[in-house]
This record gives sequence, structure tokens and C-alpha cells, in this order.
Amino acid sequence: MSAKMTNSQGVETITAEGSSDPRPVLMLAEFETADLLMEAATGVRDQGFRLWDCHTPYPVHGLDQAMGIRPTLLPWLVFGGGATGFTGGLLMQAWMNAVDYPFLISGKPFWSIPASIPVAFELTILLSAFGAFGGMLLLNGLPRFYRPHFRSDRFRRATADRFFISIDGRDRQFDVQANSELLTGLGATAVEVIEE
Amino acid sequence: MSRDPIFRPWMDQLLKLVGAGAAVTGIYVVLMIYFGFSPKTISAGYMPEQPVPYSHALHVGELGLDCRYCHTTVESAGFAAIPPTQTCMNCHEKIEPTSVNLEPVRSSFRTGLPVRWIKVHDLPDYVYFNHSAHVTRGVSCVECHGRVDHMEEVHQVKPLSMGWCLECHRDPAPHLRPVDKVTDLGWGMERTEQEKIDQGSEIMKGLGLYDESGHPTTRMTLMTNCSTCHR
Amino acid sequence: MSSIKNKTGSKPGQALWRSLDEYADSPEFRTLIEKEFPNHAPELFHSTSRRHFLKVMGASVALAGGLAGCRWPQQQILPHTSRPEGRAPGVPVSYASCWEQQEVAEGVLVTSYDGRPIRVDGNGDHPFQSGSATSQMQASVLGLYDPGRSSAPTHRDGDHRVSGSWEAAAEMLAEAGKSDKVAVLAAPKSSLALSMMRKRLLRKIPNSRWHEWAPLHRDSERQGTAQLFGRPMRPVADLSAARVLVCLDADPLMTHPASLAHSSGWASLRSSADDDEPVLSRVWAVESSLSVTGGAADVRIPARTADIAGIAVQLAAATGVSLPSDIAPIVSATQVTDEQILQMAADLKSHAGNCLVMAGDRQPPVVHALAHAINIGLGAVGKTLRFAEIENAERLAHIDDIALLADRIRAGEVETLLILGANPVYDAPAMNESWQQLIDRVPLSIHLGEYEDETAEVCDWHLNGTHFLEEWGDGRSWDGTITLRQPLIAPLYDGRSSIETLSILLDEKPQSGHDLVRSVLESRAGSDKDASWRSWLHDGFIRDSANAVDSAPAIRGGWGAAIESALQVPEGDEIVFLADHSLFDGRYANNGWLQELPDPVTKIAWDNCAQIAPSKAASMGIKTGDMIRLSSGGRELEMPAFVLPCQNPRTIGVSLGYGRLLSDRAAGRLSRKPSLYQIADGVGFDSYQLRSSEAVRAGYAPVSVARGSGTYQLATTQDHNPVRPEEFMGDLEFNEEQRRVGEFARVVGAGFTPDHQQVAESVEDAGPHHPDLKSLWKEHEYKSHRWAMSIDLNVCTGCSACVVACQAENNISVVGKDEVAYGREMHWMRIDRYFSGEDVDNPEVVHQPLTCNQCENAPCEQVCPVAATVHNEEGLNDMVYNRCIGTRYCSNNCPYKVRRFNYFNNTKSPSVTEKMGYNPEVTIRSRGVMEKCTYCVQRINSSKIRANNERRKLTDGEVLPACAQTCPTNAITFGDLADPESRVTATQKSHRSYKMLAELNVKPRTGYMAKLRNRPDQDEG
Amino acid sequence: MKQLLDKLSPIMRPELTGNAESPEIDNTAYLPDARQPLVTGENDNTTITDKVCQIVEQKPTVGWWMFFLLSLSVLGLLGVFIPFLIFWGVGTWGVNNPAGWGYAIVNFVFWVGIGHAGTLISAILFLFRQKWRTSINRAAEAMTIFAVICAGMFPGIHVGRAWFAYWMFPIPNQMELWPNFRSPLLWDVFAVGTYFTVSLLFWYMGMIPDLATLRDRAKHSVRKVAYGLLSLGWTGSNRHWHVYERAYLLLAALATPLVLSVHSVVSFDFAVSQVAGWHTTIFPPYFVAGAIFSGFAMVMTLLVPARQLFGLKDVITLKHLENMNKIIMLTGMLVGYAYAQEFFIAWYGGVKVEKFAFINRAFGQYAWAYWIMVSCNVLSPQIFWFKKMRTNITVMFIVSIFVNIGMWFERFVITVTSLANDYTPSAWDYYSPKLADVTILIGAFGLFFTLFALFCRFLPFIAMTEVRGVMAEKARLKSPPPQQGASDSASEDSAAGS
Repeated sequence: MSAKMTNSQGVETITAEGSSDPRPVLMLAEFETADLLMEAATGVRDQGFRLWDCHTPYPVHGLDQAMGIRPTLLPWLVFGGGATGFTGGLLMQAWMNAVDYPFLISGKPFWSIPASIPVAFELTILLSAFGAFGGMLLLNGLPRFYRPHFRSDRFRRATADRFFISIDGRDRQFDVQANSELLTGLGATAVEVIEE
Repeated sequence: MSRDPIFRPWMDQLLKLVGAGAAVTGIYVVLMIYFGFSPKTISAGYMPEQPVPYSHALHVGELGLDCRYCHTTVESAGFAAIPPTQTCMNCHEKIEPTSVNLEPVRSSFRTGLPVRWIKVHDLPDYVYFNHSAHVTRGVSCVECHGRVDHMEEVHQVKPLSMGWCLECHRDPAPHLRPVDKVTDLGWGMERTEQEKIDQGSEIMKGLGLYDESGHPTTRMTLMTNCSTCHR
Repeated sequence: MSSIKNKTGSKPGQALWRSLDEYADSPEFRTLIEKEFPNHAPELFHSTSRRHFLKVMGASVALAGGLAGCRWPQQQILPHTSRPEGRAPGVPVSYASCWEQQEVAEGVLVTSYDGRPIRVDGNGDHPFQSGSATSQMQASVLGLYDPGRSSAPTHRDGDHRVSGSWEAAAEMLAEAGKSDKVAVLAAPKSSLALSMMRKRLLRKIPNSRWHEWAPLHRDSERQGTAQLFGRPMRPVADLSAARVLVCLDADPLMTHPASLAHSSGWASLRSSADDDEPVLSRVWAVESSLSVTGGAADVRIPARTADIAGIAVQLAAATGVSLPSDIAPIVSATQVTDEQILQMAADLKSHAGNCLVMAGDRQPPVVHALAHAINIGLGAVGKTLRFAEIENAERLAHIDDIALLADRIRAGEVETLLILGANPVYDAPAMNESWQQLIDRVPLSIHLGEYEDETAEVCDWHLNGTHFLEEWGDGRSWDGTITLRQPLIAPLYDGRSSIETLSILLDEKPQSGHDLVRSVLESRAGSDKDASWRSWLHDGFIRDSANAVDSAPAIRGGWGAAIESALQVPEGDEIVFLADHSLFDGRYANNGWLQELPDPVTKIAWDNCAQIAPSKAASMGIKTGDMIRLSSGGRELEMPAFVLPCQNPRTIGVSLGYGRLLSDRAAGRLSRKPSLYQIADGVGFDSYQLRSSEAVRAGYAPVSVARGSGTYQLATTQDHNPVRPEEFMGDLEFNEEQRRVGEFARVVGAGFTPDHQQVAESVEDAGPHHPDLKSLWKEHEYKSHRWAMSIDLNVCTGCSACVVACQAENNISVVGKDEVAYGREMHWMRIDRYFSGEDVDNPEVVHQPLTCNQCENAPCEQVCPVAATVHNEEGLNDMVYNRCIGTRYCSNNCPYKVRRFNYFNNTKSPSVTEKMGYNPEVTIRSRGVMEKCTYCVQRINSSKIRANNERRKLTDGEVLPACAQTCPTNAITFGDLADPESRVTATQKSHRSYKMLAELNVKPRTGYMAKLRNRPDQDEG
Repeated sequence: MKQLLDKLSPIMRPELTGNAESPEIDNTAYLPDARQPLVTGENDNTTITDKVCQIVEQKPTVGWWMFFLLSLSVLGLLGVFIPFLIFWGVGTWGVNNPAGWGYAIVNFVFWVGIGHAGTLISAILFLFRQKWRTSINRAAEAMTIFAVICAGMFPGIHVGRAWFAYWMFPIPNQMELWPNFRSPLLWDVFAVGTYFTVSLLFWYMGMIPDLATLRDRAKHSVRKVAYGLLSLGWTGSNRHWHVYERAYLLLAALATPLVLSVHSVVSFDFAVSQVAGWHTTIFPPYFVAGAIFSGFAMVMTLLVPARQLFGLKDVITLKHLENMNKIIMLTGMLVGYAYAQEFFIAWYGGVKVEKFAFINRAFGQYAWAYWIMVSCNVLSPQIFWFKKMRTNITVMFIVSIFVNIGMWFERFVITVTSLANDYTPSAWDYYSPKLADVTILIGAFGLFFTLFALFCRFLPFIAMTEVRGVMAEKARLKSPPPQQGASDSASEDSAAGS
């Protein structure tokens, strides 16, 4: 069980038990609606924070711009997978049926593209799909089962009906006092600090 | 408000380890099956105990008996016949007439009941191997049976797996030798790979497996046709 | 295994001892086809030995050790103690011997593999026959290994039967030999040795008498010739000269004892239609039930068996035979028109000398007399026919003989009854009382036979006889040539042959069969007796030993006296009893191959049936499979009807030989063999119950047909539903079938001298019209052999010998009635029998043997996911059983539907003896595996290896698939298309040649040659 | 039907809070100046989340147990008869010569077909920005997975030597043999394998955020851990959303051609062969249409009861059902067109054998099967021309059942009739199933419904995240926008649509 105390600004601080010198690792600010979050996000971005994030129960349209997220390179991973699948598929068939042990089958040529299309195609899709899924996990650093966020009870609703902004303790501009004021200013209904 | 996270930080590490472990085990199992079930493991080296401790090393290696003295039908028939008791007794009526090891042979000769040899080189039933077809083309006994002339007890040297057969059926040249040298197991050991290939190619031409320019003919492709070995 | 060892005994068994045991080991091994290897990996390191491997994966010693331990069952090699001269293990050897049926011996060549006979083929060197064999000869080898054979003497003990030993039996026989009043009831044999023993018996035992009985015999022929010439003679026909052949209820090509000689003769003449001066023979068949000859005939005239006498009279009159004046030929009853008879007569006369009239054994003697009168009148004698003398001319007709025996038994004149191979309880008509009762009257009854059959049941003693492959013996072929029989294997169940048994009965010191046979033939030997004996054994026959021929037999006056009575025939429906095409008179009932062999005419397996004409059936509202009640002379029997086109509407045809009861039915009888081996048991219907003495004499019997109760499932391999078209298919399917039959089995009407050009055109026209077949890619060129087959429909009679030959050669399993009914028969070769024509009561018949066509663009191959069926460089469509996983896709995609699938494990637990019968050159297929015709690739390969070992080229005809080898009419040609000189190249170039379903561009290697039918309306001028 | 369900509802449905007892609201009417809401009733993120999660969180009801145990017992049939089959051989089936393929292949094609709607609804409708998919795609995808599992079972057991089925995969082996890549069956292996894998990924990936929701609501520690693991530590981070959405879009883009390819490949099993009645170029589109057809029908069969029993009427609204009915009618007619086309080509092509094959289908020994097929697939959906009918729960449920039956018979007709009477009349025979055929056919349904029951019980039945997204727009669209604005907003909202 982790300890809990509230300071003057009503900023709750949650401290993990057993941590010798508790340092703040995360600040969470809760917002009622997506629109509020959107404005707040713009604000936080403009303050020039680096290690921060928004948490929403569904992908909020336009939030990426508000946060200024750069486009992901996932498509390239997918393309890589696809390309491997296609060439690999063709080569595999050519080698197995036409090179390694050629069989005379129905008087057909040992190697012909049309007969090889279906398998090559399926392998293309398969490996692209692996690329997409695996890439998503990779780029998002998933799976990662522990996060400081999970110490906050409020944060449960991040996956249901509430919107959060989190600022990482390692951010250069991280400062409990200043940041909490900023966030309350931007309309946060509650601000929490997670310590470890 | 605070809550207990389901997972602690160290659990992430643990889970990573578990994952890695699983991966390793997986690979290990695959490799085990891969090599563990290989004929090289299961078949090669098979050495059953025979009713009579007949030593090829002695008879062939030292006394210099020719394979065909006992395995008479090897050039004419599919089976290389195991010699009848008579053949053993030709000599052993005089030589070692009292040896304990030879008792099974003598009793067989008396009673007319055969000696129950154990088959060592034992192909599956759907494979039709014909000794004459190989021996009369210059494939030496040693290619499949190894240096039997050095074996105290006969054991299987080659895997006798389909893949292994194909090696030679796809490129017989290095495995061929003059027909009269077929039973001379030690013959041509000193030759280099290239010499083997050159010598083999000549024989291949003689057999019509290569044409004059040394390219494989249709008869060569026939050797990897299914019905060549499976009926 | 040990059991076999004991059975085969010590001395003679020695040679086959080894083979037996080695073989007995291998079947377990064979079942490994199912287990196969675990999935091995190709080597990663070179020279990975077990030791190396263990080094590599140190951790896994235990596991690897375990793996190394798991090896398939060990196999033992049991070499001879001293190998017989010229015997190499695994090299098949052939021996000449002889096979007998209907008192006529056929020379055979028996192929023996390590001391186990595995094939029976015709003896090509034999002067009176070709190298071909009938289905029954082919199947006889299975009979040898039949686990259902009786395996020891048994005798009655109270109401039990106990199995005894031959020692006891021998004492009993010796005793019996001392008594007088011995009667022997023997199945007639042409053996000289046997007749010698007969004479010795009659000499030694004063009041003894020798009776003979066979349910199917040729007595009326004997009597007919006797009427004509004063003494019975044997008409030996030469069909290769008979340009016009008239068969009066005769079946020279199938059920006749000389069918092989007839077939090859007929076929050789038939094939001369392809010569430069083409000649096409014409066969007229007047018959009541469709016979194989009738199917092959150019003109087929249905008539009641009873009416054929009348037709014969008319024909005789029309061909100028002088008949007793007071005979007014009456054929009003027949639906045969005078024109037809006159046409026949005209044909005969216009080919005087090259014509022949044959009468069937169902016909009364006078018909035979008439037939031969015609033959003599038209100068056939010496050309198409010769009359040979025969032994024991004084012999009674079988039916009289057995009746006499019955009387003597009642009169108490028989104290000891020795039955040699006959089975009267099953197949003889009752003589006031049943034969069971009659035999019970005899104080001591002894039965010698291969099976513990119905008669053995009721005899005091049953002695287990030998199979012909187990015994010494001899016989005379149809022309009388003495043919020798030598054992191929020691008696599996320690049986004794008839002559040996008689010797035990008669002699103080019984002689061996070898000595007996040799002694009786000694007189014929030359100076060096051993040499001639050896040469006889080698050839299998004695040259120039044929019976004397009377070139110009004198016709006795007043022979026509019997005509009058023969014309007095009852009106109404008749029933005729047919020799079964597979089981003959029932003797082969326990033979799985013959039971499963579809009848050439009805295509029914595992049953007999009442053949009834479509019109008759329609009028009675009967469908195929409905039970009908047949009553004749107070006897009744219910049988399933089979609506058979070509059947004469007022004749019911019923084949004999079914409804056997072999299994242990007597209360408390000791059972030595599980009755599952008695496959004959209760299969089909015992039609002998309807067959009275009168029927046997007359060849037919009046019958009344009524609807029976319920229906019955008949297993047919074609038209899996009832046969009558309108029934089993709507007009939709029927018309479609008729359309395709025209394309598949092409029939061309031609005259006596067919015009090649014209024939070629009509063959072309018969095929479907399709755009010319192009390939999208450069097609594979075959540089090596190009094996191919062509099948000549013009000479194929549908006799089905090829089907059994294929089954014997390729270890094809028997699946039983239910599976056949389900459409799962395993025969690699099937013979499609098609009816065509308007008149459903008398359509034309055509047979088309169909087996894998070895298409160059085989549709089956591309669809197999695991490449279990692929092409080899010689154009063979290889089927790799051990690679097959059984998707059955290939079979779906085969337009010929010639692939066969093992739906169950058909070879799960063969008995030890059955295993001995397998051909070791062919893999036994496991469950879940597809199989099909391979053109007998095992024969191709062994021939190639032999040729290569000898550094020579294969010669044409050196490779012969089992079907081609056995075909009695040489309808099947096999060879190498790459060889321009080969026969198959010629036949495939022939103007009659065409490919079935060629429009699919599958490029079949098997070609067909169109059938020529010499219809009268085709006569030129 | 509807009344029946209403009666059942009390025992079937868990005690739901909020406006669970919501009435059937007709949101199918066309509004000229606005769009009908895709979620009816007074719902917001909270209520939606509650509704959906409660299905999982409530104790299983009597109804669920009844359904589950029934399915499980039917599944038992497989447990009995598949070992029986493997032990005795495929002879225990009715297959024979000439009909080498029977129920096994029929079922395989049938189930693969069913398996199409899921990915189709998810992927294709997603690409076409059809937001009405959001309420039904989860269940549909689940259905896909389970259907493909059923399908995948059959090729395995229909071969004669199942223990060697692995030879169909290119695994290095001591025989140095490889599968034959020219064989359509091998294409099948790859197509169905890929389809299953990709559908699984697609389904699972879509569920991750919803699993996180369940995780955060979970009370019981086992559930906490289970959902915790399954949701991979998802925090709804927008940086994650960013990659996630792109990945999902790409998967959808990949799945779409895949769906089309899979049944095309399956159709090659027939089209590539040369059996008259199989050898037809029309097969790929024809089979795909049929697959969508049967797939939607099966979704309908499942959802109509489900929305009732789980109180999801206002999430899976009439509009959703109506749209699906429209698609069923459309694809139904496509299939009908294909039937007609086959006959036309058979006549026009002039190949006698093929002509016979089709006449024989309609009037031969299997005519009964053919006419069942036609009346179920072509005639019965025509009723959806009437809005009254396509918005009538009972009617649409019954029709969907008909279509399922009809589509099974379509595969039966294609497979069996063509084989039973093909080129050589002498080999013609009548194929009839044996006990094992029937029991395994039924058992497969047991497997399917068992899995589906477990799915309803333990996984989020509705894609909550997506519904939230949709509702977010609804909120924004409260005020009717200018005419042409509707379309713009459509396009711009779309990104959030998922």
C-alpha cells in the first residue's frame, strides 16, 4: 500500500511504500472533457516540455497536432515486412520446386510465376501484418506492465471517461510547484504527483 | 487517491526473462528434434548383436576374402545373399572345428535349421534397392556399407536416409569406380576429390549417364524419379 | 509362424522353410509403411555420427539415447543351410504345371518367389494354348493360400467332429481297402494317373464301382457326337479359320473348357481386319442369356434355350442337311424370324469351309448332332473343326451315373463310399431323398477335398486334399495333349492328393504322387527315361501326345431319330442354370478375388441373381434388387432380380455356385479355423435347389416367376444404382451416358471386308469435335522410353482375366461386398460394360477395359499438395504410396476415375498364408493412401535393370504388364513409343486407334482401337 | 421471436444499471439535414463503458450457462467422432469413388465463408469510413476467428493420413522433399493460415484499449492480472494512440485484399481442377460474394439475440441491423447472378459435358439440394426490399438462418453433384453421408458457439473505444451543420472514427 498526503494547492502526492528517498517521478492532471485537454495540451506544448503525454479513453482527433507529435516510421516497418514476404515467398517456391528437387508435374514448366502468386501474396500480407503489429509494440515500448500512472486511482478512468496529462519527473522543466499551478491554470480538475 | 498497481517494476524485468527463457527452450527443442531424429543419430551406428560373432575384419581385412565369396548373388540379383551355412562349413569343417563361437553354425549344418542373422542395413519396405543395379555400374560396397573390412562387428555407417541416397543419385560421378574395383573397399582412398570426379565422369559416359560433352542425359534425371526406388 | 513350420513338415518343407519365415517377418515390417520414419532433418554438420552428435549436444545424451533406441522392429535373415542349385534369393523362377477344370487341363507357368508360388500364367509353349490365362487360373494362387482350406483330417465322433491325423486316416483307409462293396464318387478328371488308380481299384476290389459327378459337364456333346458317329468324339474347333461362326447357346470364348484356345484363335482372325487385305469374321449368337460370346457377337439373337433345337433344325434344313423327311420344322414359338435364320444359313454357305456351328452344353444331344451335321455338310471338318477320339467312351452320363449310385446305396450295395473332390450334397439334385440322407445310409463315408464343405459335413471322415500347386499329377488338354503337374510348394496343411489317397487305400506300401505319375507315363518315355521325364517337367507337357483325330468320321444313319422329341418343348417361361463366370460351379466360392471380380455381364460382385429381361421385368413391375420367387417342378427359391438387357424375355438366367455353407454350423462341431475365413459363407443364393435331374438332362426347366418379398442389395461396380436405364437414371443421365459411350467406346459397323479409310473416318467422327489442342508453354520432351498401351476393343470380350491378373500382380486388396456396394472397390483395372441401341431387350454390348491412362499432362499431379504423384522421364504417372497423405484430390481430378483409395486398412491382419501370396515386388498399401495402375512399373524396372546389367537394350515385348500378359485375346498391347518398330507404336498409329477424352488435352498414353461390328446390313453387294 | 427474447431477457440478462431496458428506437429514417445517431438513448462514455463492461463483470446468468453447456455438449460430438475417424480411417465417412470429397470439404468452405464477414466489416468498412461498423465489428471479428478455427479443423482431419498432414508445410526433412506449390490445396494452407493469423492480430490489437478498461475496472485479482497481462500495460497515452492508429489502419489495409484473396484461393480448389462444374473462371468473385453473404448472415444470427440479451439495443441499433440486411440482400443477388451466369456459360460455352453437369445439378439426382440452395440464397433475401421487413427483428433473424442453410447447401451442391456424375458414366455413383459426417458437421457448430459463449463472457463484446469516438462526434454534431458540411465533417471526423 502506498502512502498519500495532500499539500496546500490541493495537489495530492502519492508515494510508493518502501522507497528510501521518495522523489516525484510523475505528475498527473485530470480533465473533464477532450476539448479542455486539447487546450491544456497546447499550453503544455508551448511551455516546451519534452517528456510529457496525454491519456485519453479514445484517440482524440487533433490531439496529435496539439501535442506536436511527429509522424511515426511504422509504415516503413510494414513495407519491410511485405517486401521480405514477397521476395522470400517467390524465392522459396522457385528453389524448392524448380531447383532443389524439380518434379515433372502435369507436363507443366518447373517454374512459372502464375502458380507462385498465391503463396507469395499470402506471405507478403502475413509478414506485413507482423510488421504492423510488432512495429506498434516496438515503437510504443509495449508490453510494459508497470507504470507510475497505475499508482493513481483517478487514473483508472483514463481508459473510461476522463482525460489526463502526465509530466515525467525526468523532464528538465519538471517542478511540482510550478507545473501543478500551470496545469490547474489550464483547467485541470485535479493534479497528482507520484513519488518513488 | 492511490491504488496498488497490479505489477511491480521488477515484474517487468522478470517477465522479460521468462520470455527470453521460453524462446531459448523453444530453439533448443527444435534443434533436438532436428538432429535427435535425424537418421544420422537414429540409424548410423546401429550395431545389433549377431548369433555368431563373425568378424569381417578378420575374414576380409586380414585373410582377404572377396565380398563375392559369400555374397554370391550381389552382381546378379537384387539381394546380396547372406551365405548358406554350407559356405561357412567349406572352411570351418577343418578350421576351428571346435570353436565355441562357431557352434551355432555347426548346429545349423547338422539340423538344417538356418542361422538367424540380424539384418543391419534395413531399408523401409517401400524402398526397392537392387544390389546388382549398383554394383555392376561401379558403385562400391564401401559407398553404403563403409569399411566393412575393418569391422569386427558389422554396423551401419551411413544414415541410409532418402536424402543420403539422393546425394549420390543426383551426382554419382564421385562415387563411381571401375567395376573390377567394386569389392576392393580400400581402393582409391588416396584420390583427390577432383580425381574422383574426373574418373567418375568417364564411367558416367560409359554408362550413358553423361553424353560425350559430359552433360547429364535423361537417364540421369531418371535416377531421381520416384518410381526408380518406390513402387 | 511356428504353426506353419509344423504344417509344412520337415523334409519337403526345407526349401521353402527359409522363405516362409523371412516372409513372415516382413509383413510386420510392411505395416511400417504406416509408421514410416520420424521427420528426419538433413545433415547440418557433415559426418555427424551418433558420437559426434552427442558431443554437440552434450545435454541431451539421455534423450538422444532414447531416440537411438526407438528403431523399427528387427528383421531376421534366415539363409539356406545349403542353397539349391540356381536359386538366388529374391529372384522369381517359373515352373510349368497344369490346372484343370471341366475334365480339361490347361498348361500353366507358375512364378515362384523364394519358394512361394505367387502367379499363375498360361504356358505359351503348350501346343494347344497361348501364354494367356483365365481369371480362374489367375486366382487359383489365392486359393492355395486360402486360410479357409481344411487343415487336417476330421472324423465324426457321435454328433461331433474331431480333428484327427493322417496316420489315423491312413489306417482307416487301409481298412476300408480290405472291404469289398466300395464305391467311389469322383469329380471327373482327365488325369491318366487317376484312371490308372481307378482301374487298379476296380481290379483289386471285386464289388467296387467308380461313379463320376460334376454339376457342369459336356455330356450332351458326347451323346450328340455319339448319335452322329456311333461313338462319342470331341470336336476340337479352330476359330482362327472360322470366318462365320454360329453359336447355338454356346459360349466358346468364356465358359467352354477350351476358351483360351478359342479366344486367341477368334482374336487372331478378328485382327486380320487390319491387314492389307482386310478380313472381318462374323459371329452369330443365338442364346437365351447374355454370354461373353454373345456380347462379342456381331449379331445376337435372343431365343429360349428350349426353342434353339427348333432353330437348329431350320438352320440345318436351310444349309442342306438331309433330315428325316417327316420333320416339319416348327419355330413359331420363337421370336426368331425365318429371315434371320436364312441369313445365317446364307452366311454359312457363302463361307463354306471357313464356317463353324457350335452348340452349347445346355442344348440337347440332337442339337450337337445337327450342328456337326451342318459342319460336315459345309466342309468345315479339317479346316475349322476336327474330331478327336476320347477315353472311357463307355462312361455313363453324369446324371445317370449318380442316379445309379443313389440306387446302389439304397439297395445297400455300398459299404464304403469314397468321395474324391465331388460335393453332391451341395450340387447334385436330390434322388427322391437328399444326398445327406443317402450318404448317411452308407456305413463308412469318406470325403477327400480342399475344403471341409457341405459333403464333408455329413461324411464319417473328411480328409484334407491338396491344392493343384501342392501335388503331383497330370491331365489332358482339350485336344488330349498330356500335361504334367508338379508341386510348387510342399502341402501347406499336409494334405494328400486323390491318387495318393487311393494308393493308401490300395497298396501295402503307399506310393508318392511323384512315383505314381511317373509310373503311368513311363511307357511314353524314350530310351533315356530320366531325360525325357526332366524335359516333360521342364516343358510341362508331352509333345505329340494329343488324341488321335478322325479326319472323316462317318455319319451313322438314323441319327435324326431324336429330333422329333427334341422339338416337343413346353410353352411358357424357362429357367436356365449358368456356369458362373467367376465361381464356375461353386468350387471357387471361397476365393476372395473371384468373389469380388465383377461378373463380365452383370458387373455384380459377391452375389448371383436372377437375370430377367427389361420388358419382362417392366410387365411384372419388377426392379433390379426386388426379390422374386422362382418355382420350378415343385422346388422354390427366392432370389433378387437383376434386370439385364439382352436377356430373353421368356428366360430367367440364374448362375450356379453361390449360397455355400462352409462354416461351422453343425452343433458342437470343433472349429479349427475362425469362420471369418469362410468368406463364401452365405454369399448369394443356392440355385442348385431349383435344379432337378430333369433340368440337368434338359438344360433348362419350366419356371413360374412371381414377386417375392422385399428387396436385396446387389453390389455392382458399374451403374451403382439399379441397372435398367430408365430406373437408375432419368432420361437426362441415360441420354448423356449414351452420348458419351459413343465417344469412349467407339464402334464402327463394317462388312466382311472393311474399308480402312472409311473406318478411320467413322472413328474420327465418333469423337467429340473440339478446337485443336495447343499448349501455352513449351511441352516436356521425353528422350528416354515412352511407355504406352493400346487396347483393342474389337477383340476384348470383357472376360476380366486382366482384372484378376492385375490384382494378383499388384497385391490389390479385397474389400468385401459392403464396400463394393459403397463404390470403394480397389481394382486398378475395371471393364466398363455398355449397352447401346434402341431395343432394350437386345441392345449391342461393348466392353471397355479402363485403367490409368498415364496422361502426359496428368490432371491428378498438379493438385497433389505433397507431390505424391508425379511424372517420370519415361512418361509414367508415378504414384508414391509412402508420400501420399490421402487428400483424394487427385482422384477427383481424374477424368477417368481410375484412382483407388484405401478408405480402411484393407491389409490389417492377413493370415500367415495370405501373406505368403503377396508379390514382394510391390508395396502393400496402408490405409489412407491412394493407389492406381502403374503399367506394372515393377516389371519395367526389373527388366531395365536386367538389360542394363547385361549392357543391352530392352527388346519389344520384353516388358509386359500383367494384364497384357494374361489377355486371352491379346487385346492389350504394351511397349515403347520411342521404338518405331514396336507393336504399340504400330497399334497407336492404326486407323482404328483413338484416345479417350483426348479433348481434355491430358494426352493419355493409353490408346484404344475402335470395335468393328460386322452387322448383316453392312454386307457389301 | 422478438417477444420471445423479451420474455427471456429477465433471466438471460445480468441486472444492468442505467437505461438497460431501453426500448427499440428506430434510427433508420433518413434525415435530410442531419445524420441519425449511431448510438441511441441518453448515452455518454460512462454509460457505454458500464453497459459493455458489465456483460463481462456480472456473474454469468442462467441463460449464459444454458447456452454454454449446450454448445459444450454438442462440441463433445467432435471429441468422440474425430478420434473414431482417425482410428478407423476416412471410410467412416460417406466419401467414395467418384465422390472423393464430401462433408469435410463442404464444411471447410462453409466455415471459411462465415469467417469473412468479421474482417470484412472491420477492415473494408473501416477503410470506407463506415462508422456504423464500430458497434458490431468486435463480435464479427471474434466470429471470424472462431469460424476459421472450425474451418481449419477440416482439411486436417479429411486427409487419409492426418498424422502426415504436416507434409503440406515446407519443413526441411530427411527426404529432401518439398510440397508441390502448384497445388491449390497448398495455396489454401497458406491463405487460410495467413488469414487466421492476421485476423487474430487485428482482433487482438483492436481489443487492447478495451482490455485496459476492463483491467482498470477489475475487482478480482485474477482478472486484474489476466487483463493486466492482456492489455500489455496500455495507458491510453496519446503518443501510443498515434502509432496504434496508424498500425490499425495499415492492418485494415492489409486485411482487405487478404479477405478477398482467401476465398478466391479456396475457390481455386475447385476452379483449378478440371471437373465439369468446378472448372469455372467465375468462381473467385462468386465465392467471395457468397462468403460475405453467409458471413453477414451469421453475424446477424449471432447479434440479434446478443444485443437483446446483453441490453445493447442502443449500441447495436436498428440502423446497424438494417445496413447489414441491405448488404445481405445485395450479396444474395450477386450469388444469384453467379448461379445464373454458370448456366449461361455452360450453354454458351458449348462443352457438352459441362452443359450436362449444370442441367444435372438442377434436375439430376441432387436436384433437391440445388433448389434448397436457390430458394434460401436467392429468394429469401428478396424480402428485404421492404423496409418494414428489413427492420423487423424476427424476419431478419429467420432470413439469416435461411441464408446459413442455403450457403451450406451451395457448397454441397458444388462439391458433390459435380463429382458424383463426372466424365465417365461407368463410375457415376450417389454420395450419401454416414453418421460420422453428420455428427462432425454438428460438432463444428458446438465448437463455434462454445468459443463464442466464452468470448461474450470474458472479452469486451463491443469496441468501446471506437464507440466513444463515434459518440464524441455525435456530441459535436448536436447542432445541425450546413448542408454540404455534412460530408466534410464526415471526412474530417473519420480519423477519430476508430
